[in-house]
Amino acid sequence: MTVTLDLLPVLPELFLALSGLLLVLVGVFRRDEDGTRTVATLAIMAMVMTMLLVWALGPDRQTAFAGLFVADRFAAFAKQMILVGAILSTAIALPFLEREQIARFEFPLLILLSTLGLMTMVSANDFMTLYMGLELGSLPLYVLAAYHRDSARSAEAGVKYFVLGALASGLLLYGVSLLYGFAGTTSFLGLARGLGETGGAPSVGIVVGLVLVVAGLAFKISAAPFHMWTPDVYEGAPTPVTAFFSVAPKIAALCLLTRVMVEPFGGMVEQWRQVVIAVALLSMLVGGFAALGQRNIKRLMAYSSIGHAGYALVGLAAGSVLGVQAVLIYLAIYLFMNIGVFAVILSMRRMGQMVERIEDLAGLARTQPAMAFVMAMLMFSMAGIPPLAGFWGKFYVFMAAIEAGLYPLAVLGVLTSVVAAFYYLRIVKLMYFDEPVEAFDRPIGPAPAFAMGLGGVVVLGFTFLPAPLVTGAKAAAAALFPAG
Amino acid sequence: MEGWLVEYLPILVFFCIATAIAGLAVGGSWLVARQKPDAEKAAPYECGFAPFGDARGRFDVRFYLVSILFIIFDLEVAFLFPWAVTLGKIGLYGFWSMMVFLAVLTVGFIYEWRKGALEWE
Amino acid sequence: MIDLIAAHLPPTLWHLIVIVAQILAIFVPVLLVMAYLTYFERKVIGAMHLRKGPNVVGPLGLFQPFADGIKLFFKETVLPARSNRLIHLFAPMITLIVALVAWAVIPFNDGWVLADINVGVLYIFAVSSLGIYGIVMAGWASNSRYAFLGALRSAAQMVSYEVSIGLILVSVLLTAGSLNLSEIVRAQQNMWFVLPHLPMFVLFVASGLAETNRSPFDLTECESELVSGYNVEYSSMPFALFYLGEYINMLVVGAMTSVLFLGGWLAPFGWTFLPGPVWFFLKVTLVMFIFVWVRATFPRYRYDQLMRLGWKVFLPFSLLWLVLTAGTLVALDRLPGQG
Amino acid sequence: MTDWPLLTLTTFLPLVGALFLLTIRGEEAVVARNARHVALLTALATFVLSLFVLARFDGGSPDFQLKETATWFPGTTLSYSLGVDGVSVWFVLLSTFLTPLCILSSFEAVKVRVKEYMVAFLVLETMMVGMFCALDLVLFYLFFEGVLIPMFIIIGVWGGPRRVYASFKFFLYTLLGSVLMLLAMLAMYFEAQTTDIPSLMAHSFPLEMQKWLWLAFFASFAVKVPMWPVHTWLPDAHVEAPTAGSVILAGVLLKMGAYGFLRFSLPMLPDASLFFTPLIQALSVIAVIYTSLVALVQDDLKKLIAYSSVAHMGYVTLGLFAMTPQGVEGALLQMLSHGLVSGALFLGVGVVYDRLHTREIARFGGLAARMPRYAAFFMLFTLASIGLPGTSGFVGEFLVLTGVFVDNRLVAGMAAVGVVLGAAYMLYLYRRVFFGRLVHEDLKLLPDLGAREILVFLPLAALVIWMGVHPATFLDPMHASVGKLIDNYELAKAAKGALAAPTR
Amino acid sequence: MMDIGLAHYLIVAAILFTLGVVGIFLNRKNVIIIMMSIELILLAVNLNLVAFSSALHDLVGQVLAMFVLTVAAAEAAIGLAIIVVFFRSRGTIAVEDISQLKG
Repeated sequence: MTVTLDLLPVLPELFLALSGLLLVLVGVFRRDEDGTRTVATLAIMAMVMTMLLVWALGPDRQTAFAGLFVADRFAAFAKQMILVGAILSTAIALPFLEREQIARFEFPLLILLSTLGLMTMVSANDFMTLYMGLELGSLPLYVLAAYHRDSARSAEAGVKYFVLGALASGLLLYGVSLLYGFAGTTSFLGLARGLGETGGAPSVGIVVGLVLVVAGLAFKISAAPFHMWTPDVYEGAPTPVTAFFSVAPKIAALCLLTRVMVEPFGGMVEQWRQVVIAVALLSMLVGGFAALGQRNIKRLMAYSSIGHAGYALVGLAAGSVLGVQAVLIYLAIYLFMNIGVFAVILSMRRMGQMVERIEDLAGLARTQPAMAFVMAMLMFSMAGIPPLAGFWGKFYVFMAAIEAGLYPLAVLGVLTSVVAAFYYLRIVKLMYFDEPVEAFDRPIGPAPAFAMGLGGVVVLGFTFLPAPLVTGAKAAAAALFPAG
Repeated sequence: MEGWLVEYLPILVFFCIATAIAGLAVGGSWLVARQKPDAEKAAPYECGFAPFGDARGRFDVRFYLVSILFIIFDLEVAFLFPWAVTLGKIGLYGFWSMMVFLAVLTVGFIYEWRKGALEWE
Repeated sequence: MIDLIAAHLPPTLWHLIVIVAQILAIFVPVLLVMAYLTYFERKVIGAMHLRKGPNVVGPLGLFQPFADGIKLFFKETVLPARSNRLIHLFAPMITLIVALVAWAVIPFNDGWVLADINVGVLYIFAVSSLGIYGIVMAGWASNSRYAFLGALRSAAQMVSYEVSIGLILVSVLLTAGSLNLSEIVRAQQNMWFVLPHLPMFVLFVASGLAETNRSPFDLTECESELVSGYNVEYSSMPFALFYLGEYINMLVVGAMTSVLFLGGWLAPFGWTFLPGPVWFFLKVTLVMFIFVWVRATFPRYRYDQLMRLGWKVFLPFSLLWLVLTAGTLVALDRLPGQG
Repeated sequence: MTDWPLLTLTTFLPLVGALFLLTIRGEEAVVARNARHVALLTALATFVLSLFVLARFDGGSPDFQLKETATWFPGTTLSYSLGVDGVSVWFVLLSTFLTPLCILSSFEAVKVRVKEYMVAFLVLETMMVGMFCALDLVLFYLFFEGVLIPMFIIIGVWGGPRRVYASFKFFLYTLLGSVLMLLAMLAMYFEAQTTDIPSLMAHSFPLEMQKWLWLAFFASFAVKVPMWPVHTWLPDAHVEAPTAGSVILAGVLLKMGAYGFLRFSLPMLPDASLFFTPLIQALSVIAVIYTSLVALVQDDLKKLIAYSSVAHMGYVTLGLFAMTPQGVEGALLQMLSHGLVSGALFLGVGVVYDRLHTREIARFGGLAARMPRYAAFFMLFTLASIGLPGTSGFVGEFLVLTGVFVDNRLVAGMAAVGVVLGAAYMLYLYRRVFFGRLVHEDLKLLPDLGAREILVFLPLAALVIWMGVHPATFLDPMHASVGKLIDNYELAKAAKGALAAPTR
Repeated sequence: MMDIGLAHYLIVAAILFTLGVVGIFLNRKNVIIIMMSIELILLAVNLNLVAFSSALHDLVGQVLAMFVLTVAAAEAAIGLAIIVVFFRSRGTIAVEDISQLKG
């Protein structure tokens, strides 16, 4: 029996996995105080190296492991986003962990391993790879949610995330098992071919399977009505973990959902579009209205992320190249905005204590004008006000929706974005209009400052130089549509 | 019934017989022997103390740890079984795959060891 | 005569009758052997202690096991207050049942096996793990601190050693190339696995001791600390069932050791003057003797020592051995079932 | 200078100034002083640049001129393209003209967070100028919406007691309207496969689609203009905004809506515009009469002027949708005039507000005696607001009414009632503030206008009179563009009529 | 004897799956029960996979079942660990007590 070793496409993942293993050993044999810092630095270096490897792989579509794994432009684009999210959240986490005295070298490792899983997930070309990647991505996240062992809230977040996450995987798997049974294969290509043959009238089993798969993935991207865990977990988990949660897994799961919908189920657009539209609408509504009453900034960000998932799904609902491109652009911009916001949230400390009520931001423009300015820009951007980057994300998804003729969805979408704008404005109002409360502790530290700066630069600068991201996303989106 | 299940029929029958025997033994003794419980006799043994509270309270977290470790390693064994019997057929590729798997596992094992998860104290 | 009956009965029913007969043919000897294992143990230990052991009931005390059994049968079944009665009664039954059904796949001779399933090793492995349920249920249902703690300890100990047992099994499987116990025995036609896998043999027997909660690993019932552990609240027949189960489990371990390492029914040195089952019986007896011998010789381990031995010595060592075995076989191109 | 990207420079020079301001650090007082001067210089430089734009503008051509194009979003037709025609060039000038005045007027009024204030103002100027120059649909939207951010901050930070409420109302009302417009723009993009405004003007959209698109655009522009009944954000925003904010709000931001009607609704969706003209006329007439009546009973200076703005913008929409040369040109002139006059009136209110910190009309009276120069300026602007011949207001209003009269006499007649009412509330206001006896003690100590304040009012007064006496300066460059607009409109109308007759 | 076909396996799996899902949502007592419900769901999945695999004469289902098994174990291990952490900080694992965070 001859098996060709086609490991080249997996090189970035292999490298990351190997680095992870080595770092476990480094961490465990290094007993001194600096263990966390060393491991975190090395982990960041490894992830940067992985980014280079992903880039070095080139744009061609290659498969590995007998077609279970695919490396194409879409995967590369998604991986770069995931890695950026992971790198930045590791970097901004470090000072926080040290000050809270919960710095353990496992933290960067867990992020690294989760990243590895998420990368595998977006490269899935088969439901087996999908499941393995999803779980490898999720398991470290469960641990991370409960990472602060002495905090009851963190433990609770861990339990909630675990239970609902496991339930989600269960639903997804049950769906996969049905798909396997009724289509006879778990491979994306095989499914696409099989569905192509039946021609528009898929069996009930496949439809049910598809719905369950979508439901499972909707959990992961915290889209309504499967969003219940999000606010609690975002609030309870340690803030750097929340920062990571809000970007990497969400982006990965959305990219994965996109791939699954477009590649194996590309022929069933009419069937799944209804589901995606419903989920997108609900998410936008929940994200818009439920956030209005929030007082905790992390909860607020949770609802905000639910809403953003909804907007990204609007792009997916279009089911076109433009739609996928829109999803990618939306996610890329969302990534930088969110990391920036969380860098600000991580800097919300007063006399050594973490504060997270949104009232604590009052008067920030007086006490820390630079931070307030960045935060304000990020908030306007999240609200989708031009000329900031967030506007372009919304612009693209709605463009895709209009192109696909989804007018009611687009109209409701923009209306909820106005509702959402209200609570983003509220934060700006607190920072700029209200009388200052006590100033936050200084210094902020180089990493969060860098993340804030990066968020600000992307948000402000995207309008002036959109081409790299837009063309990259377009090429990535086109990779999913072989014909056109 | 499908053919390959027939092999398991004896086991099922065996199971039923074993159950019957165990049940008969307990039931028979119950009927034959004199049953005369009283409060003192039925009290749980506490080395001379009167029993207090529920005995199923909290217990050492190390037991959880052991069970968790067990789950992980037992699964590894579950993977090894099929590998071991088919190693002749899957060749070097199969061999090295498992070696990689075991290497990963070893890293985990070293981690546990260094972290003191294997210490009982 | 038998053919006549067979011809007049529906085939399925006849099939069942045959099975039941076969089961009884296993069942009765096993129970007998078990009964005399207790006697054997007491006698051997007695001899090692320079005393006589049981010698009152029957000639040379030969009826002692029956006397014990009958006594237990007529005792009152005490159900502790606030215990969970159903589970309390189920626990010993489970222990016994799983100990018994393990015998379904043990080959006594070439072809002398009740269910010649192709995953015999897995079956044994699975069934023996189920034994833990009986113990944990007993400890929990009794609602007694000692029983509970004993059960927990016992469970932790059993699962710890189960891992290394699994790894040892894999080493053997690599050499044998099959999960079928008869096949494994046949693979030892030329050389018993005890020779190439001598360290594993030692480990297996030691793990078997731990798995059956035998001395020096009998921490679950250590009389001084836990007043006999998980079965402290048991009396009468339920207690007897535990007792039975444990000894039958010992026999299972003995049988497994013979099958895996000592060539099962195969005669050593070509001494085929004795039939296969007898050789098998002798080999099991040998292992049982080792068990008893160990009990008479070694002091009890401390619990932390026990866990350390399992996790830090047995597990890495058996893992290493596994890799070595596989590596050697692959390197020498001697894998079973190749090509 | 000829091949310089003049429009880009004009648009982004304020932004550069703002960025420069951000780098200023040091003592608060020093920073404030430097910020004021840098901002003023930047704004003046921008004004000078915009004068070059005017100089290079060829009034005889109806086309967009000084065009600049650059690729922007690859894969779409979105491009960075700027250009001005006879309509927009005036608005560019209006913006660059008012901004330095606003900055100058805020020298004393704004005392806290001066740097941020100036930054916000300069960013605002970039947005306004950019919006009037944009020749790409999305670029237009970008600037159109971008105005919200600095304006929100200006109202919210430096505004009055109810500034939070006002700023939120302003922001959300405007946003709500314009998101629908964005969707309409996207729909137009997919229909016409271009986002280039001149190309879109040439494209003819199907009627049914036009109606929807028109309504979406209407949602945005009507809020911005503001038209009755979605005008309610305006009084709040005006009252709470700082003086300069009100000036820009009234002077430029309100024009954005009308400009939008002129740029998009009328030329691109002529059939729908025709269809909806009665709606616009009805709303405009209501605006003119109703808000005038409301203005009569106001006891807050700013609120009164705010309502007068709504009424004046009613004329503008009336004029635009009359779609006659006089109507459209009148509307344009009315916008320019209103930009100057209402700006000046708000500045005037700012003068007394800075001194007394109240805007309650009843708190004043007899100021004419104490502050003669102030009273004189105020009189001029009041009369201009009423539309007295010789002032800018007259020309605009007159042309609009003429234009509407041609189109619809009834509407014109009702609008004329508004003129009378306008005179009533403005004169009533003037009488209450400036005449009568000086009863309030604190008023007796009020100083008259200082040199800086005169410097602010003088150019405004000059322009108001210039526009009233010699409107041709302003009207001539418009003729070509407006003529083209109306020609196209008539053409489309005719085409539709020709097409509709046989088929439907 | 009765013929046991694919449909029977599927029905059993569906029942198990439903029990698991219902168990998660109706259970008000103990987190461990929720974990067991999750295991039940995974069990249903595996049953499905293996049944389909056998019906389709295709090994992929069994391979996936193996993976599911592994992951389920890892998941259970992590779940237990998290529950232990929760118990240590709150002293309870009753479901109604997991309510400090509310939204």
